[in-house]
Amino acid sequence: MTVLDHDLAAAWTPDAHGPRRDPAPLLPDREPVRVLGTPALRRTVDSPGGRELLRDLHRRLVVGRRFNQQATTLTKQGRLAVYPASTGQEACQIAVAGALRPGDWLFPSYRDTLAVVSRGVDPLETLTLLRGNAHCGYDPYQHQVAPLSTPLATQAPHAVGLAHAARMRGDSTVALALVGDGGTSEGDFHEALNFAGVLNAPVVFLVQNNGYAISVPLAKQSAAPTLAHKAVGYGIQGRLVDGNDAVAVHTVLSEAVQHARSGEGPVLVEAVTYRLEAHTNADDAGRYRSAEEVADWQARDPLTLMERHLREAGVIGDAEVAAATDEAEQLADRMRTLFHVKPDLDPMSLFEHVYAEPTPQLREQAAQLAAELAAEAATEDQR
Amino acid sequence: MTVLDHDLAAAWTPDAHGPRRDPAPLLPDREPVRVLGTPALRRTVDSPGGRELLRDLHRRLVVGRRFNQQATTLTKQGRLAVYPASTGQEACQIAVAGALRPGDWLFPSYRDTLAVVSRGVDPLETLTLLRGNAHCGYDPYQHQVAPLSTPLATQAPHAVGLAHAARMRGDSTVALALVGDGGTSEGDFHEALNFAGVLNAPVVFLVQNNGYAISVPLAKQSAAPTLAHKAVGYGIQGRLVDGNDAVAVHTVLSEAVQHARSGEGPVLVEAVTYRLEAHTNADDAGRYRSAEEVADWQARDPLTLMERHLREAGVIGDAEVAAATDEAEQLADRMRTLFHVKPDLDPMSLFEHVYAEPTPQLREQAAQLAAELAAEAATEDQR
Amino acid sequence: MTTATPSRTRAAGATTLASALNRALRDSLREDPSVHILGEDVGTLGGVFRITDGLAAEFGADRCLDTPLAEAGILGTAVGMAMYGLRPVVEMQFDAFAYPAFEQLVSHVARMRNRTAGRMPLPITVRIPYGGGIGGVEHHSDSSEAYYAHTPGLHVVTPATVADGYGLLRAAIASDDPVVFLEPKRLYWSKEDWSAEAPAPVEPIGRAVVRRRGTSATLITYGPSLPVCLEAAEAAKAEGWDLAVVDLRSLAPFDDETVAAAVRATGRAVVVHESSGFAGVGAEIAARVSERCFHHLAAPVLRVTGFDIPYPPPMLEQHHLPGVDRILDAVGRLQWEQ
Amino acid sequence: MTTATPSRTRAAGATTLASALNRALRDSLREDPSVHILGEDVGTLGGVFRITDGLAAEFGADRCLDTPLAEAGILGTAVGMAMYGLRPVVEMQFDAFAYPAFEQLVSHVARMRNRTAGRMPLPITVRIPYGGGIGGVEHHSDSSEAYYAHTPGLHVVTPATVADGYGLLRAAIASDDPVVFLEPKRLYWSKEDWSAEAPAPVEPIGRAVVRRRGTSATLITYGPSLPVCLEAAEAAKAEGWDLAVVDLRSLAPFDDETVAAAVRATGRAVVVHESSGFAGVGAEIAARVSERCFHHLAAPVLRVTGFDIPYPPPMLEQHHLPGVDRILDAVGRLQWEQ
Ligand SMILES: Cc1ncc(C[n+]2csc(CCOP(=O)(O)OP(=O)(O)O)c2C)c(N)n1
Ligand SMILES: Cc1ncc(C[n+]2csc(CCOP(=O)(O)OP(=O)(O)O)c2C)c(N)n1
Ligand SMILES: [Mg+2]
Ligand SMILES: [Mg+2]
Repeated sequence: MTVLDHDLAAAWTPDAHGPRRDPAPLLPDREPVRVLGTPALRRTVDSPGGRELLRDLHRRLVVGRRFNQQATTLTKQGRLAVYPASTGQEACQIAVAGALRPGDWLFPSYRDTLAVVSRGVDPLETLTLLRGNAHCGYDPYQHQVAPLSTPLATQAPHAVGLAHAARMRGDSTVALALVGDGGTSEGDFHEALNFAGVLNAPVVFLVQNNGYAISVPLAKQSAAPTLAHKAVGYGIQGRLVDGNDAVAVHTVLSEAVQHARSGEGPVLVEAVTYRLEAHTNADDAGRYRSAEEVADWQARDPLTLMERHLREAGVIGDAEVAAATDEAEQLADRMRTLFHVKPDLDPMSLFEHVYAEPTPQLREQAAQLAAELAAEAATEDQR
Repeated sequence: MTVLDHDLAAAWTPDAHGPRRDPAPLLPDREPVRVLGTPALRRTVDSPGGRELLRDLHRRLVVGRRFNQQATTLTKQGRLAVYPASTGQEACQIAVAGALRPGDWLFPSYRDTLAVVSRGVDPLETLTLLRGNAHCGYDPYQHQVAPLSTPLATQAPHAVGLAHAARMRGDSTVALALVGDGGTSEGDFHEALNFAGVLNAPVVFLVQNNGYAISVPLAKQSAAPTLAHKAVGYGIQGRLVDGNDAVAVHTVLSEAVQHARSGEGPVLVEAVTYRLEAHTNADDAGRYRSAEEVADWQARDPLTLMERHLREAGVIGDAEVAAATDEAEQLADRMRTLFHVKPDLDPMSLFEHVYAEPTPQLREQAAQLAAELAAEAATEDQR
Repeated sequence: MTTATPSRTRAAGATTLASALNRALRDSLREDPSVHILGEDVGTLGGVFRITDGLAAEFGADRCLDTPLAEAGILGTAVGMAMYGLRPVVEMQFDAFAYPAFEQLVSHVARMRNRTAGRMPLPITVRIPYGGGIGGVEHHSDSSEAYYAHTPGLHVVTPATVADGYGLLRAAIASDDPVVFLEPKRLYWSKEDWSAEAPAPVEPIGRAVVRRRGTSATLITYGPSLPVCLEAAEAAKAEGWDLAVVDLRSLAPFDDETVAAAVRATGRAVVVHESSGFAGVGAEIAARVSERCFHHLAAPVLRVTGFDIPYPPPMLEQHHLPGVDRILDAVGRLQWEQ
Repeated sequence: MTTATPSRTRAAGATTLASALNRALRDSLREDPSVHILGEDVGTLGGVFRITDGLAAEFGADRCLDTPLAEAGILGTAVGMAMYGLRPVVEMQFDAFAYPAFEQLVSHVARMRNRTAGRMPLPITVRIPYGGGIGGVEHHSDSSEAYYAHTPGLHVVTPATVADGYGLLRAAIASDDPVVFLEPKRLYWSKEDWSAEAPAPVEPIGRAVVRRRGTSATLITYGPSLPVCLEAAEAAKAEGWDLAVVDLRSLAPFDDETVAAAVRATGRAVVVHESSGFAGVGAEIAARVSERCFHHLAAPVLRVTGFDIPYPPPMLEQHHLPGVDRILDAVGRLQWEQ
C-alpha cells in the first residue's frame, strides 16, 4: 500500500467528523432484566433496606391496582368521561415514583395517571382531564409532574429541555419521560432522544411496551430487535427490563436515573409489559386480540407475581398483604367520596388563563358570556 | 426455581410481543468500506466489466466536478439565484445513478442536483429551482426523479410510500432517498425509516455525512457511534462507506439496492464525505471551520483520489482523462449556452397548476392579473 | 385517546353519517383498485370511529393499512403512494393529531402539482374527524378548518348530512386534487333516511346548498353547525324571523354565487361555526360577503363562533359552542329597527 | 437552503432592522440571565441572517445554542426550558421550516398556561423570518401569520420599522405569554436613523400605530407591506387621494380602537398583506372593520393580498406581491363617484 492509503486509512475511521462513541456499551441487555424468580431477589432481600424496599413496592402495587379498579368503576358509573387503565402495567407505574427524588420531574403520558398519583399528586386533581372538568387539575410545580400529555411523545422533548435547563443551572434534577410503544414511532420521540444525546441531558425515557397502540400490535409498529435498541442511534444507553417485575423495573430505572444524574448521559429503558384492560372503556379489545393472549398475560400479572415471590422469599406474609389491602381500600373510599361531589365549574374561567391578561377581544367575549349567563339565571329565577 | 419462573423465562425474551430481529446483522461495518487503495480495487479491475465500470465512474466524477464548477460560476455571474455545491461529494452524487436501474426512483435533497443530472435529467431543467424561474423544471416521470426537496428529510417518507406502492403492484422498483447528516435529526427521517422497516419496503436511504449542517458540526447533530447505527433501531441494515471513494460508494449502494430489490428489506447507508465549498454561495464557511480542516479534506478529494488510484492500477491513462475532460467541457459549454438564454416566463402560469381546474376564486384572480398585465403593456406601447 | 363510540341503534331505513362514509369508502375501494386507505387503527379495528369497519377484511390489509403511529409518516407515505399512481385515503385519528402532519400537508401535498407544473398531481384524501360536542378530552375537539382553508392547493370540504357524507367523500376520492375531508364527529351517529342502495351521484366539489329558504336573514354555516342553525331557524319563527340557512359543504373552493345570492335575498347575514372566530373561516365569509353584497346589506355581517380560547374541557364545552340562543341573539342584533 | 445575506453598508447614524433585532437580543441576554436563545446555526454562525451575530461569543454557547436540525425538537426543548423557569427565544430558520414545529406550537406552547389554570406559563418567543421579496427559492418566502393568528393562546407581532424591531422584540421576550415574532425578512437590511444608544422604552404588545394621517381612505397593513403602503400613499397624491396608513404591529391581540378610529375617519378602507388572501389575516381585519364601522363605510372594505397560490419562484414573485399599482387600483374601486 502507498503512503496515501495509510493517510486515508487514518481519516476513514468512523471518527472522520469528530469523536464518536463506541456502540458496545449502548446496546441493551440481551434479555429483559428480571429479579423475581432469580437469585437477584435473594440478594435484594439480604441487602440493607432490601426488605423494606420490597414491601414498599408490594404495597404500592396493591394500592395501584386498586386505583385502576376504582377509576374503572367510576367510569362505568359515569363519573369519569373516559379512563385508559394501566391495569397490568402497575409495576412500571409505581416504580417511577420510587426511582425519582423529590426535585426530579416526571413527564407522563395520558395513560400514566397511576404514576402521577404514586408521585404524590391528589387522585382527584390527577383525574380532572379524564373526568372532564379541567384539563390539568394539579399544580405541576407541587410535585414536579408535567401535565398528562395527550398528543403522544410530544412531552419527550419537554423532558429534555427541562433536564438541560436544570443542568445548566447546576441542579441535580433528573427528568423522566414516559412513552408507549406506539409513541416511539412519532418524530418527537426521535428528536427528543437525539437532543438528549447531543446535550447529554440528565433525562431517562421509559417506554412501556405493552404490545399495542390501541389495536396496532408491536410487529406493525416497529421492526427493531427491541425498542431499547433505538438508543444506540442516539448515542445513549439502552436498557431492557421485564415490565411486570416491579423489583426489576425499580432496579433498572433507579440505575438509569443514577446514570443520568451523575452526568453519564441519558438512558432509554424499555419495559416489556401488557395492558390487561381494553385501550379505554370505549375500546373493544376483542376486535384485535384473543382471549388466550390476555389469559397468558393475566397469568403473569405483576401483582400476583410479586406477592407469590415475596411470600416465597419470606418478605411478606398475611399481615403485610392485609395492611396493603387496607391502604388500597382507604384510597378507593377516598376516591368514591371525592368523585361523588360535583365538580366546581365556573364558565367564566374559560377566559382567565388564555393569557397572563385577557386581551381586549377576550374581555369582549367574556362580557358576552357573562351576559348570557345572567340572562339564563334571570330566566330561571322567573320560573 | 419454580415452574412459574420457567414459564416466565420463556415469556420474557425480547420476543414477548412477537418475533423480533436479531440485531447483529443490522449493525454497520466497523470501518467505512473502502476500495481505492485496498486489495479490493485489484479484484474489481480483474472482474468481468470491472475496467469499464471504473472508467465510467472516473468519467462521471470528472464531468460531475465540472458541473459543480460551472454552476458555481453561473451563480457568480448571477445566472443562478443560489447554488449549494456538492463539490467534494461527487463520489456519492454520481454513484447514485450507477446503482439505480431505469425504473427505480431517486428522491434527492436540495444539494443533489448533480445526482439528478447524473440520472439523466437535463441540467437546465434540474437547475430551475436554483435559477429561480420554476420550482421543479423537469418531469419527475421522465427519469423517475422526484423534485429536489428543500424541506429537509421530508422526501424520505415519499420514497417509502413509492417503494411500498411499487411492491404492492408487483414491480421490482427500488426507491433511493438522499438525506444529509443534518437531515437525520428531523422527525420525518425517523418516521420514514420506521415505516420502511415495518413495511419492509424496497427503499435505500443514503446519508451523505459531510460533517456539517450549514455551520453545525456533526458532534452537535448526533451522539451516535455512526449515523449508520441508527438503522438497528428500525430493524433495517446499516452500512458505512467512505463517501470519497467512488468505487466503494458504488459497490455499497449497489449491494444495498440489490438487498432492497430482492425483498430482504431497506438499507441505511452512511457515506462519510465533506463539502469542500461553503454551504451555498451566500454562506461564509470561514465562520465555522478552519482552512486546515478544508485543506485536509482537499487532500482527500474524491476526484484526485480516483484518478491517482486508477492510474496506479493501470485502468486509466492520459487518454481516458482527456476524454473525460472533453466530455466535461462539453457539458460546461452546454450549460453556459443554455443559461445565457433568458428563461421563458409566463406570469399567468401562476394560476394554471394550483389545482386540476382553477377554482372560481383563482379565475377571478387570474383575470385581475391579466388586466394588470394588459394595462402595463398598453402603457409601454404608448411610450 | 379514544372517545366513546356511541352504540349504533338502527331505525328502519335510517342511516348514520358514519355508515354512509363507510359505504363511500367501500364503494371507492371496490370501483377503483388504486384506492388505498391508511392510518392508525384503520385495519383490524376499523378505526376508533369505525368508519373503516370491515374494509380490511373485505379488501385485504394492503388496501386498508394499519400504520405505525406517526402522522407525518402516514401522510408522507401517502404522498409517495400517490406519486406511483395510487389514490390514498388517509385517516387522521383526531383533529389535533393531524398537526404533526402539517408540514407534509402544507409543504408537499398542497404544492406538488403546482411545483411540477401539473405533472405530479397528488390525488390524496385526508379524512379528519373534527369539532367538539362529544365530551372529548383535550386535543380531541379542535376545529382546524381555517388552517387548511388558508392553504392554497388544498380543497377543504365538510359534510353536514348523511347524503353529503357519501357524495362528498366519493367526490373527494375521485378528485385529482388533494382534499382535506373534515368529518363533523358529533354528527357521526346522526341519522337520516338515506338509501345505501341507490346513493346519489357524486357531485363535484365546490357547491354550497340552501338548506332552508327564508326572507328575514341568512345563516351561513357548515359541518357540525348546520343542525344548530336549522334548529335556530325553527326557533326564530317565534320571534317573527324567517331565516334562510346555507350549508357551504365546500370551504375551498368557495361557492360565492350561492352565498351571495342567498345574502342578497335577505339583506342580512350571520356566519356560524364552532372554530375560534379570530382569523377563522367565518372571517373570510364575512369579508367576502360584505365585499360582494355591500349595497344589499341592511346590517353588518355578524359572526357566531367559538370563543378565541383553547377548546374547553368537556364539562364546559356547551358554553363555548355556538348554540341556538347565541345565534338568535346575533340575529337580534341585525339592526331590525332601522 | 440559505438565501443571500446582503452586505450591510452602514450609513452614518443609520441602523438596519437586523442590527436592531440583534441589539434587542443582546440587551435581553444581558439584563435577564433566564433568557436563552436556541435554534439552527444561531451560535457560531450567528444565524443565516446574522440576527444572533456575536451572541454566542459574548454570552457563551449555552445562552445561544446551536441545536440539531429538528424544529419540533427545538421548540419542544424550549418548552421544557420554560417549564424550568427560563425564557427561551427560539429561531426558526425560515417561515416554511417552522411547520414541523406546528404541533408543539399549537398543542403545547399556545395552551400550556390555559391547561394548567395559569400555573405553568410558557414565556417563549418564537422568531420566524417570514415573507417574500428576497428572491428566495421555494419554502423560503411563506407568509404564515394567519396560522398563528388563528391560534388562541399565542400573541403574534411583526415589526415594520427598525425602532419597532427593537421595541417589539424586547416586549416579546419580556412577555409572560408565548409570542410568535414574525420578522419581515425583506426589511432586514432596511435602514433608519435609530440610535442604538438610547433605545425606545419597551412598549406593551397590542397597539397599532397610524404611520400616516389621511382623509380619503385608510390602508391597514403590517410588516413587509408597510413600506409598500406608504409608497402607495405618496403615489396616491397624484390621483388626489390623501391616504391614511395604519401599521398593526400586533395581529393578536388586535388593536380595534386604533383601527376603527382610523377607518371611521375616512369611511373607506383597504387591507394590504402579502400572504394569500383566502382566510388570511386580512379577512379578519375586513370582517371586524365592517362589523364595527358599518355605518361609517362608504364602500366595502377591500383587500389587496397575495394570490391564493403557492408562493411563486423568484422570477415571478413580483406578480404575486401586492405592489403600489394594485393598491391604488383597489383604492380606485372604493366607489368614489357615489
Ligand atoms: C399524536 C397523536 N396521535 C394519535 C393519538 C391517538 N391515540 C391515543 S392513544 C393511542 C395509542 C397509543 O399507543 P402507545 O403509545 O403504545 O400507548 P398505550 O396506549 O399502549 O399506553 C393513539 C393512537 C394521540 N393521542 N396523539
Ligand atoms: C425542515 C428544514 N429546516 C431547515 C432548513 C434550512 N436548511 C437548509 S440546508 C440546512 C442544512 C442541511 O444540512 P445537511 O442535512 O447536513 O445537508 P448538507 O447541507 O450538508 O448537504 C438547513 C438547516 C430546511 N431546508 N428544512
Ligand atoms: Mg402501547
Ligand atoms: Mg451535511
